[in-house]
Amino acid sequence: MKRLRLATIWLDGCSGCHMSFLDMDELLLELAPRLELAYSPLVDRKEFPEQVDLALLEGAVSTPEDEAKARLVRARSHLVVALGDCACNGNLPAMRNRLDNAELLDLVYRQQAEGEAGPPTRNVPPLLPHSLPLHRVIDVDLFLPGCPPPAAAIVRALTAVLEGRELSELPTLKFG
Amino acid sequence: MSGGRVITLQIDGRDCGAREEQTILEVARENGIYIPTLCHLNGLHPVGGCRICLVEIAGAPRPLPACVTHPVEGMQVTTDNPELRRQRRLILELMLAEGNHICAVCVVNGHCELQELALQLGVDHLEVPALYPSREVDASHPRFGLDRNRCVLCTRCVRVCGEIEGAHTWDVMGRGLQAMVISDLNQPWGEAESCTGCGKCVQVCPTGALFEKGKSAGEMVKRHLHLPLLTAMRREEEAGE
Amino acid sequence: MPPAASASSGPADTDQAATPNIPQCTPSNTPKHDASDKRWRPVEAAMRRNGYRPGGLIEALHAVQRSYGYIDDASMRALGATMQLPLSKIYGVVTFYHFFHLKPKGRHTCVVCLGTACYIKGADRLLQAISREQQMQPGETSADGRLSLLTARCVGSCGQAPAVVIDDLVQGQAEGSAINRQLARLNGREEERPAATATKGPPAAGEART
Amino acid sequence: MTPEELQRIAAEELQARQHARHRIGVCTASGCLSCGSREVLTAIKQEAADKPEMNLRVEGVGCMGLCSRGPLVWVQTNPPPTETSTAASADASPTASAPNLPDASPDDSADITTDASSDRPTGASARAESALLYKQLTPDDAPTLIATLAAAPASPTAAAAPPATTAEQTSAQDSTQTSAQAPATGDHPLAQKICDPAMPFFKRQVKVVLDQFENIDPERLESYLAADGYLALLDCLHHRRPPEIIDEITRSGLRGRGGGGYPTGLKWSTVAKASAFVPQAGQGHAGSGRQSAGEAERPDGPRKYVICNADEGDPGAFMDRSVLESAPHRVLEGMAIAAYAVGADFGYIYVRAEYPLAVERLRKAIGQAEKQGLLGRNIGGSDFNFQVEIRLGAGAFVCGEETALLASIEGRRGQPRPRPPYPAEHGLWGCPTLINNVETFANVAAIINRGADWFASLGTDKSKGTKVFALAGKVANTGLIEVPMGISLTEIVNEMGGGTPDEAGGAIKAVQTGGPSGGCIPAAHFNLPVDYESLQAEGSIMGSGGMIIMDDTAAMVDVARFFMEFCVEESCGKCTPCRVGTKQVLLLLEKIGRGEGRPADLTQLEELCHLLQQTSLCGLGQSAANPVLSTLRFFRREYVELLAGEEEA
Repeated sequence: MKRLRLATIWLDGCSGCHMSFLDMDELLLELAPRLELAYSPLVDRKEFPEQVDLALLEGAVSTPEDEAKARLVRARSHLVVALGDCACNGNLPAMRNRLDNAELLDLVYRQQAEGEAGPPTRNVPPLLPHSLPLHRVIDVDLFLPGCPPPAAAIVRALTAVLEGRELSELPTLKFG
Repeated sequence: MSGGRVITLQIDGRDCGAREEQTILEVARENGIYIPTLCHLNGLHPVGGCRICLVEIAGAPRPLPACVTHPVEGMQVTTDNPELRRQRRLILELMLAEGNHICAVCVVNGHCELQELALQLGVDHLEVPALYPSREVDASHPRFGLDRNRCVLCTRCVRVCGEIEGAHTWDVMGRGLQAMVISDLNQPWGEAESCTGCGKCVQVCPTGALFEKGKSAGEMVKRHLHLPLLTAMRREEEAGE
Repeated sequence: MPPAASASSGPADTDQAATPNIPQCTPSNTPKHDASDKRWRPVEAAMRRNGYRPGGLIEALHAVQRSYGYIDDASMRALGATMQLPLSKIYGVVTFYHFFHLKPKGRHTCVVCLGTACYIKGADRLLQAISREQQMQPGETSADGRLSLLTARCVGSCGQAPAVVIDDLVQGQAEGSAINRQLARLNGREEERPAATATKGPPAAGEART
Repeated sequence: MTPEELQRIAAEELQARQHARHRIGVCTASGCLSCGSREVLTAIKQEAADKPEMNLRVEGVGCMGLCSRGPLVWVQTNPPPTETSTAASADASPTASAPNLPDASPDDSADITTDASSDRPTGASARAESALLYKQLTPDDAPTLIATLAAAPASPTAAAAPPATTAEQTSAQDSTQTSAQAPATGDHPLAQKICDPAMPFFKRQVKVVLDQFENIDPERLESYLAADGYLALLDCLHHRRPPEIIDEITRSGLRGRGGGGYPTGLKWSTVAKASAFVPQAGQGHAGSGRQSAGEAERPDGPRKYVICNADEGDPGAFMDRSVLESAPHRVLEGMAIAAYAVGADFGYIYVRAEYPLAVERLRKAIGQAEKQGLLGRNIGGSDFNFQVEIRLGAGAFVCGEETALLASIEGRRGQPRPRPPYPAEHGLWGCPTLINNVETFANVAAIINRGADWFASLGTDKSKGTKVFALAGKVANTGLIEVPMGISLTEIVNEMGGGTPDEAGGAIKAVQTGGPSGGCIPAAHFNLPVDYESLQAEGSIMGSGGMIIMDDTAAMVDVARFFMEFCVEESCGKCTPCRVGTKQVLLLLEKIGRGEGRPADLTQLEELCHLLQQTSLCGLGQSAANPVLSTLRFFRREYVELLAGEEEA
């Protein structure tokens, strides 16, 4: 059997969804032979592969860098899964959306910061006006909300893809 | 209130008996037929505002809210079909898009009617863009708090405060998207002289908009099963006067 | 997409959110709410006409606004006490209707109609021209409390579109520079007669005086 | 007031008019007031006072319709008193030129020369020889105007006449009028300001609601009485039983003029059949726990109510305002007849506070009618009591919706409630309540006076009678018109409206009817007959009667955006689809308008529109999508052209 080429991507999130992925515990061992982890923050690969079967994206889209990455992943992936609340509805990163960026940076790096450091300017991408859920930027095939989504739900989704079942038949998951 | 004319109607193809002063929602529940609701709460006057409990009635040009529609002899009610499900879903999405509903950091995470409805109706993302309002949080009350960003304007708090507690501390100000729940003259809740501090509003709030202080995410459990009893007692008292 | 709150507009918002440039109550126009204040009498009369029943609330609010130009907390408390109405309910009613104001308006009002007919005939550009010249956003009152620039959803003078209502007087087929000149004249007149007091009549009301 | 007294006052009024050598009427409705008719009236009155020997009678009168040419002033020269009878009979024919008029209403001609008079049963031969309509008069014109009258020879035929072109047009249509208008008028000092009475704007009108407005001084009861005022009410009270009246209204085919088009007779009979009810104290105040027991809203027994909905909120509509400002008594009379028919004894008129002049005139009219025993207790010597109060709106469009209107009268937030129960059975404070629009009530007296058959002979099969429309926007003649139902849009817009105004010159693209609840009808569909069903079939609605004409500079996506913005601001916020859905639709329209839309956005736009229609609580939300759906239907290309390129790969 051909192994499923899987990628996991970490955008503006806390990596909690990746932790939940690892939380599959011994099930990981069962799935491992059927999967090929082609790209992930968990493995040492710098470039996104030309083609993967399934991409799990964690996090909201908050910077132009996130946006470009999401588009690249979409272009090179057969199926894209929004993994977790941040990718599905913006979640915590989107809580900044009620402020505009100048206000936000001032609040965080001046008003609430020690000293008068001001916002960092080097080696950080600028912010998009809003932190967006993934589907506002690219097409998404499956949403797995949850903060984080339970490991069992990730297993269920992976199994469904491996078995070629309809993703729409998967049970809905709860936000939060 | 009891003893109205008895009529028969069909709900989802099942024959049901009902008294004419009952609502379709009540009849459906008596017969074990589930209709999702949000602004409705047993023991409070229904308002038909949230539109989640819409059902189809044969011959009606558009779906009607089950919580305020009364049965008519021979009425044929459909409580569930793909179209209704689609409409309810979209309405819920509108509601979720209107506020800032971040379940992960909400005190009622796991005990929230809105969250539960999203699960039931299959909402796992929003097709419409979120509006990200910037609404004031009122933490002036010593025991309770109000985060208007989580409010869905169901007006349960307004009703329980007016109808049962009799204080009428809460009402809705403004209109449209600017509508929001206020206490007294839009004062901080802690300064509202009419508030008795009974906390019924907190208990009936379906979301984390009204909460008890000192609870962290996931700790706040709402208790409102006693409401119908309060209503009945109140009615009895009034009748006895 | 900008946050909803900052994207919204309309006269009511400015009442409900804190608006800069609104003059504070001065001792001379702070309402009193008993028989000692002549201006309260029409309010009392409006309540009495309706048997002090809750049904007379809106009538009473109209009377308050006619007397004082706006509706303040003290008035709402007085109405609540007399008509046995909860405060939140009164506040809810006042803020539901765009005609009622919670803050004093300027001594003069300039209402630009944004109805359909006026819109088709360029009311938005007209409003811009006035807003630019007067250096005020719609809904604002000038810092000196002289002028309020307001908008209306239709003053019913569609046959004369675009329409502008200056101090209750409708100007049909209005044109930006002429309106601005007229507003300048208003200010000029006021300077000649510094004693001029608040305009009579509902501030945002809109038809010809008879 | 007894019928005899009424007739006596009417006769006196007519006589007084006739005794004047010249009558001058100056429009005092808002349209003309906003361009200075008050000053014109004052100037003319001053001139008249300076020249008492001329025996001039100067009156402020109601709306004459052609608001874009205001201030409008008509001048009529009376024949010498002895010739009255012959003059009246000789003048009976000119109206034959009016288009397709039913026999029963010869004086409904829109021709101002004939409209300014009446041959009613009580008309006492006040028919004018000729009347001239002046437009855009200024106070400076007053001396000239009076001078032309002074210079006129004794014979009224030479009083004045329209410019030559007019005379030609008129003579081609109607030879009997040529004698009155033939004299060379090139030297008439105000020739440029004389309106052509033959212009289709006037000629095509059939007036029932607006009938005699130019003859009625809105502030004088006598003036309305002289126009057969309150005749119908007294007739009903003394000679007809309520079921007969309801039957008359039902047979007339009158339908609600507020936009819904519900059969008026049916509504009346529902209220008539409902049992009166003791107003509920707690009703609607259920939330108010402080309400003391026994505090009834109206403690004096079971009631029914009649409510006149004058909360004309559609931007672009000003028919009701004009009716109230021109003939407030006509509305009061209609309400009183309705109250008698359904068994109500109390009425409210819910008027926009933005219409202070209408309110003032209504207030005055109620006072006059009460004083004369036409309202109040024992009306017209009968045992019928009917009291009317004014309730001011406060700037909420949604209060035009009847349950929201009721909430507002009850002193609450103007939020609609689900129907049923309908107000006819469970209305104000729980009592059966009849709610009709201003124009609906204004039709009632005419139906009683002239019969259901006459009314039913006007209009189309399903839409009887006439409809008042407010023409506004990019059209030469803006103002008020009243036309028989079934007239085509092209007749209204291109002929009566006179096409695009001179300064613009662009082609007319569409007409918007029904305001924020209506739709845009493209010029290609202008052969559409204007009636309830036809407009609905085209995705618009009759609405209350606003017609905004748009030329080819109008961008339809922007027009849809404009109306949606209106709905967002006017949504009461009670139900989710309207509160949030309208905003989401607006965001999509703005996005498309900025050129950032995607094809998927059009799909979502339509889906949200259908959600609004299907699931909103009240008419505001249910119809809020109409402007979008109708522009999508007829001008989809404009949406598609604005879409951004295809999805990026």
